[in-house]
Amino acid sequence: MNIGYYPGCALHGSSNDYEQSLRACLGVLDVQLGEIKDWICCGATAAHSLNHKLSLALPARNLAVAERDGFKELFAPCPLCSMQLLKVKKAVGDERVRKELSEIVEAEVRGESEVLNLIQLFEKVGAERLKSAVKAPLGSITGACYYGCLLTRPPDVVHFDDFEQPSSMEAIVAALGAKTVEWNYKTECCGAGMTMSNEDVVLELANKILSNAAEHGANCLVVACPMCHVNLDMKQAAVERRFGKKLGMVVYYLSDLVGLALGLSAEQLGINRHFVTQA
Amino acid sequence: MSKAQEFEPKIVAYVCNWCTYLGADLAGTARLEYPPNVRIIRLPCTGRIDFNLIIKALEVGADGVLVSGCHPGDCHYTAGNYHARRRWILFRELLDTLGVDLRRIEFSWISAAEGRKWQQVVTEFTDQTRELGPYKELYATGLFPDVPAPETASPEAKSFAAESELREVCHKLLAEGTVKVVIGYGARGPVVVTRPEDAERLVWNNRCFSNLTAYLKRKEIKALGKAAVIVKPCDEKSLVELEKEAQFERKDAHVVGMACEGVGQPKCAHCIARMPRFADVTLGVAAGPEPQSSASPDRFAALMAMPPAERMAFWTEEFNRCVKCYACRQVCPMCYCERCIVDKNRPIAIDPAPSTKGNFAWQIARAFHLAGRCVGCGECSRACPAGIDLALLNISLHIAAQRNFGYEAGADPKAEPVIGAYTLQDREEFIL
Amino acid sequence: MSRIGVFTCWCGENIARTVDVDEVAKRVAELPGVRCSLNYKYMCSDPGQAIVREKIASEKLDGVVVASCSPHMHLKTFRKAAQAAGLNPYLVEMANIREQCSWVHHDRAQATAKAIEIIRLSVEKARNDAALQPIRVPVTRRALVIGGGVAGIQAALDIADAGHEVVMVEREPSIGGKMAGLSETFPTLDCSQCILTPRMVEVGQHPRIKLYSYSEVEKVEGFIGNFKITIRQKARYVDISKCTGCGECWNICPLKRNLSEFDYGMGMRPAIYIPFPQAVPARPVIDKSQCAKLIRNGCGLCEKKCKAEAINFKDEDRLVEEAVGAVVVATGYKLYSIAKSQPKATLAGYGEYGYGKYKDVIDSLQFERLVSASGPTGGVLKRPSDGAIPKSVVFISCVGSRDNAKGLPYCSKICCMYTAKHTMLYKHKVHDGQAHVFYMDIRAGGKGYEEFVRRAIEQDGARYYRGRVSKITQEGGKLVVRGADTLAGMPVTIEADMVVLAAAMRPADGIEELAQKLNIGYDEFGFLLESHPKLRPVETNTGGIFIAGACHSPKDIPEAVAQASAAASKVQVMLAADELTREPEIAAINEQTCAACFTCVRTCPYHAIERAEVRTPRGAFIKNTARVNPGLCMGCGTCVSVCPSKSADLLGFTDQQVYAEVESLA
Amino acid sequence: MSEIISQSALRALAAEWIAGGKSVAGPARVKPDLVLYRALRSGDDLLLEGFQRPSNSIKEFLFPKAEKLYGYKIHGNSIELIENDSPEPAQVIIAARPCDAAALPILDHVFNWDFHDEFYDRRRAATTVVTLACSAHDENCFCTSVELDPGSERGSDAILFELGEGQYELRCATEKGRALFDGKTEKSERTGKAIPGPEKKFDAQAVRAFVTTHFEDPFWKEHALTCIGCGTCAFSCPACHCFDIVDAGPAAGNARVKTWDSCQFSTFTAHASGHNPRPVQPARQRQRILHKFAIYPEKFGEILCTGCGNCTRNCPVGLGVLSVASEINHG
Repeated sequence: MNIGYYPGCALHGSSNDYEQSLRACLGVLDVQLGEIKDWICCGATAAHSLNHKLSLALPARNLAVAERDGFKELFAPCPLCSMQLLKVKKAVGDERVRKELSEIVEAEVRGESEVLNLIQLFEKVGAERLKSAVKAPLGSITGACYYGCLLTRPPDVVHFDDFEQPSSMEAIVAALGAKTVEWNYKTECCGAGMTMSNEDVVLELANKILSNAAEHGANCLVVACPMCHVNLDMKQAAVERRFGKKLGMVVYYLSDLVGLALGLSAEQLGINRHFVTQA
Repeated sequence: MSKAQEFEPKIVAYVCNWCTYLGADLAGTARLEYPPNVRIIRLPCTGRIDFNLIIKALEVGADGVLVSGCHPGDCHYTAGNYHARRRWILFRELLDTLGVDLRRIEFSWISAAEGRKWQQVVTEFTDQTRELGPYKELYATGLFPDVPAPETASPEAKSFAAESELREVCHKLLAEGTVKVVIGYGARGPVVVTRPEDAERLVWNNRCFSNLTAYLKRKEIKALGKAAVIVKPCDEKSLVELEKEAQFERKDAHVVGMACEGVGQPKCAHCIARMPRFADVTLGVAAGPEPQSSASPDRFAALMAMPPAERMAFWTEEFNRCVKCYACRQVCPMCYCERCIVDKNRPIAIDPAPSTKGNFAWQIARAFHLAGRCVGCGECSRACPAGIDLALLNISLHIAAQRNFGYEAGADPKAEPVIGAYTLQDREEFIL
Repeated sequence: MSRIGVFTCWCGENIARTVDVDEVAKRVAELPGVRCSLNYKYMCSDPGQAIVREKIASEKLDGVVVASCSPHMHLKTFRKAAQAAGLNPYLVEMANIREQCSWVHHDRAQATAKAIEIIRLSVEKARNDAALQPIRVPVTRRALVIGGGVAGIQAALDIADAGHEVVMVEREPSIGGKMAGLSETFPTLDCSQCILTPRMVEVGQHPRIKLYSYSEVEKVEGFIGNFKITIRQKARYVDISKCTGCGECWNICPLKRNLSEFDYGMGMRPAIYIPFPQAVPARPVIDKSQCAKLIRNGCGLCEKKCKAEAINFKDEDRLVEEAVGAVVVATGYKLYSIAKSQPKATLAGYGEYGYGKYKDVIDSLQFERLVSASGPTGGVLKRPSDGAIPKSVVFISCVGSRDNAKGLPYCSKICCMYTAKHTMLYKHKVHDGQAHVFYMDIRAGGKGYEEFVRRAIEQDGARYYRGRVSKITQEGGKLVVRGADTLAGMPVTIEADMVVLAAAMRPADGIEELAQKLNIGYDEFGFLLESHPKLRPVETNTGGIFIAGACHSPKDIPEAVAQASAAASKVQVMLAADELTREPEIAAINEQTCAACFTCVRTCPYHAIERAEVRTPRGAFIKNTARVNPGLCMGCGTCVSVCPSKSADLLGFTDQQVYAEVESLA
Repeated sequence: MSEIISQSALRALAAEWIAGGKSVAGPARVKPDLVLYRALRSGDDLLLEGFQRPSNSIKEFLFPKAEKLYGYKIHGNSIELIENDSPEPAQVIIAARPCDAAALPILDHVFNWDFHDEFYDRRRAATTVVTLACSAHDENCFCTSVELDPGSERGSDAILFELGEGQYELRCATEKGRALFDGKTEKSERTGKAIPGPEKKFDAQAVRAFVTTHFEDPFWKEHALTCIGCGTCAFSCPACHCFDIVDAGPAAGNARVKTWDSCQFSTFTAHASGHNPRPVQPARQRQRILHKFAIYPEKFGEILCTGCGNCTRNCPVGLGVLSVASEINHG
């Protein structure tokens, strides 16, 4: 399976551990990631609040490039990126907009290729296939699947799962032989947008999420978003300090768990580079 | 633009009483301003809006006609608007063939709740019409565009082999009293034979042009008793439609079908019928096998290739020659009304005088009344002493019925006629 | 030459402001056939009508044009006036120079010119008007009431008490509808069943009411005064003529753990059951999806046990026909289903409330059952999850209502009131409990309503928060309700034991299909359309069919009952005589010129045109023709357009009239 | 001594007349197989050879297919009539067939015997008819059977005889004709003459005798059964002159209009009561022959037919005077 790959800024920067994990486990599942040529920033965080057209044009170019290179599917591991791409797909439903964007980015934006987030990618691989590929079932793991804000929202753009009570990640984790918990903060905001600007809020939110997961008996969190990972993993120590509690909640990328189940090592998957690791 | 300043278009709006009229009322209640050019004529339902009314509006000098009613599904009378929609589809095709500027006639669905849409539609339509200017092109003459005239060969009579067999069969039919009368072809044209010995007068040759089924409707023929009618495969189709319209019952006539050997008429060029399908008896051998598909005639293509204004000029020239002799109507097997719409003088729907307007109105009515019914026997064109190729109009509607509703007159006795039926899927992309 | 009188109305300033009514009157006086032309401040007023009547007499007018407002407004008014003056009402036309002229233009000159043309057009029509006589149609003096809720019951009893036979069709095994399931009613807090069940019994025993329970309307034919209704009696596997309602069967039935529809899943019932003790008829029905006998030919205990031998496992649906003259539709409502996936895309659901996920998040009707003395808990409020008494309950209003994003735009009207009621009922049952209410606005218009809400807040201490709830989660044993108090301007988090969602009101299932059978209109939400929102609120656009209750719009009990009585009185008017008169503006066919192609027969939406023959007085056949059934024709005129020989015409909108109108624009 | 004129000169002359404000009508080719008399737009429009005869007749230039008698306006309760007394422009009909020209005297009678049709007379006075003698005849021609011939000057103001090489001999029959050609011709020795007419195809007197004595004869029913009841024969006939008077409503400008009518129409004699004295087609066919060979001759002493054969040529079903008359003659 050869799939278009749009890493976005995070995976080549702060979250390169995520990319490492992806490439490792997808390698085993022989999913080739064809990184699209000279991709640009998707404009997720800032563009839409400054200039609507720009916020469409940036992802539109990436989509156009992917389609030019003939990718039927385009995988964006960061939900912000995938949401941006899906925003374009929605927008180009209007032929006039499609033409205009195509002119701006000087390439035909067709908006036909399918945009995949991490969960959808594994759904494409298929639960059955995963099951059969599992070498080391994750019996010891009880995960709280955390979707965060953008995997399922805005619903009329991403059309993914039930945006209030999602369950798709659980299905995959279950396929790996791990347990999952029903908890309350699956789709709450982790405060990523304020990581730099207002730590207090971030810590407050992160605390709620981590604690609730723990209360529901999870021994780790599973995420599919680099931002979430930053806030829940990197900031976890600060949370513990601020609220004077010990959490020690490992935060896995979904791909980490898949990798582990396929028998890869924490090192191969870059899990050792997380801040919170198994005690 | 200067034209816009001096010219104020006259707009006639035919609207239904329950949706659009109330929508217009709502626009009033909500004080939504729009140009004062429109004159509303209230009818109960779009179903009541007859195409003659649209023509009449143009005749009285409307520069634009707006027709509006309830959205599909909203009809106060459940289906009036569906029937209307279907007629509009066909009518627009006819107008287009005539070269009428379709921007002059707008159709829309406006509900009782859509005061704002009424305001918008009227405003835009008025502005557009103002831009287009006075409808001068209508009935315009002076240009003399050419449409290839059909080849109307009237060759030397050459008898076909089946002639003698035909005479025998008809002799027998009369002699044995199976029928009282035979409607057939004679040396000069159609003949009606009542005595067995006169069967000798019957001919079967390349000059047997007429569609004899047209005689079945005539009182004085009916009065003679059961008739045998001689039909070519093309003529036979009219029997199918006549039966659907309760004008003809198989038991009333003995159909003698003749395998077609061609009569060198324009219609033959694009006719695929070679063998009769429903005849009681079939005689002769067809010249050549049945072609698979019928091409629409080149002269129609040539007509439609012209810009609308030229088409309009062409038809004006043609219709100016019309003397209202009604040969087109009288030869037509499908024109069987005892009182034709042109003969109705209260009200006068169609100016009975052979004036340009009157001739347009007449030919439009004739063609449209044949929409989805005309079987393409081409007699109207052949009979016209002014050499007007009237069949072109029928061809346009024949094609329209096929393209839009998959209906081909005379092909399938079971198929539901086009007028008087509808489907929810009928197209309406042209309706605002 | 005709003698038309034109009466131009100022409508106070409404017309006169933009239209120069004096100029109009002057110019119109010169129009062909106009005998007199004058204007007046308010033509529709008594003095105004008096002028019309006087002129008709003094000028011997043979036609009247009133240039004022929309005919939908006052045509009837002036037709009556004309009739009073001895002029056939159908010789009156209106020129709409208000809605379609003075109100939509500001340029006085243009508006005046247009007004004159509009009037000329109407004058031309009037000149070609023909005197028409109303059509008389025989009436079957019986009525059909569809739906046995409080509205249907009220309508049925009113009509029956007035002396007419009533056929009532109820889809459920028992009549009573939603009201039968309510605990107490606002604003009086009297017991719902206590006031309803006597009425139900009345229906059951009324000599003139024929009740078809567990039945549905299958087919509707005919027209006003003469409907033929086909009713489907669903197989209930119990012969109610034999059954005594003793109860042996449902007591012995071993399959007792089926969710009770009547309790909205809050309670259980056997496979053979009566929905609730006071059911009318008090006869059971077998749920064939549950009964062991019907599924796999097992059990059969009830049959053995039934002394009346009323059990009939061979039972099948039966179709019966009833002839009626009028129909009252009272099919009521259902609740907006809050579960995630909605049938209609616009209804995105409220997953954030965790309805269906958290057992203790329930809707308002379920709550009614939980606090109802006749409910599954015998009136003790126990929460569904563990049966514990909830000490803190959150009520959320406008769930689905007034929510363009994912619900319905309209206000369900009764939720504010029953939510206040709920807080009281709760408080009265759980004295140490605390009720919290999240609301958008409190809409308490109604006799004693506002006071009622105040009581809930002030006496029973319900806490009201003006704001929405963003999320409900479960933490520990608690439902954590996070919302906003927009008045205090801060987020609120409440740990509750139970949450009650005031879900929006929607028309009952199958309303569209029924409306189509009856050929009546409904809006985008499925609520049935009245003929006029103010002046004909219980009529539909189809003659002889009336509406009552929540099938028309969200309503509380008093309103539903009032509307039911209104519908009933309309029906009584209709059934008061053996025949009724119909508008004569219908199609007519000139049988002499009809070519008998019968295109009109194929076209008529009402099957009101039939094939017929013209014969001599002696009966000799002359010709075939199409013929209109004046009882069925609704006057759409579609036949006119398809008639090639123009033998079909529409009285009131004849070709003669319409051509005159168009040609007046030449 | 004769005077001749060439085709080119003739065309030039036509052009000159047109330029001079005269309306000029003559044969023109409308379609490959259709020649009609019609208003010429130029001298070159004029068609002089290569066809038997136009399918219409010249009567429409004196007795138009639709003629406004007067217009009307309605004010309040009174009606104002607007007379139509516009002067007729001078008009030349060129290259008319003798069988067309010969019909004019017939029309003159009808429109002037009891009532003078000012509209017709005005046109007639303004019209000059230049006839072109026939140089051929076809199976439908029968002028010789109705006391005419291909060279007849009846109704013509001038007549042209073909000389070949595009030359014509001109003979002026009236002052009007003379006025047109003064100084436009050349002197010559050559004289032309029409071709001999077609052999007599029926005996008009016998036909007259038959129709006056066989009113109820089954013959009518038999032969007329195939008549479809259109107006082609009457409308293309140079001599048929029946008209109807119709009101053209506001759409057509509020006018009372005189239009051609045909005795073959089922509505021709239909009464308001619904009664129709000629209820079936045979009666109508009989009427046409009766009128042409008996009624009109009784009144005006000549046959109401010039033998042009148009009715038969144009009839969609091969009827027309020739067919009927010869059937009467030879059974």
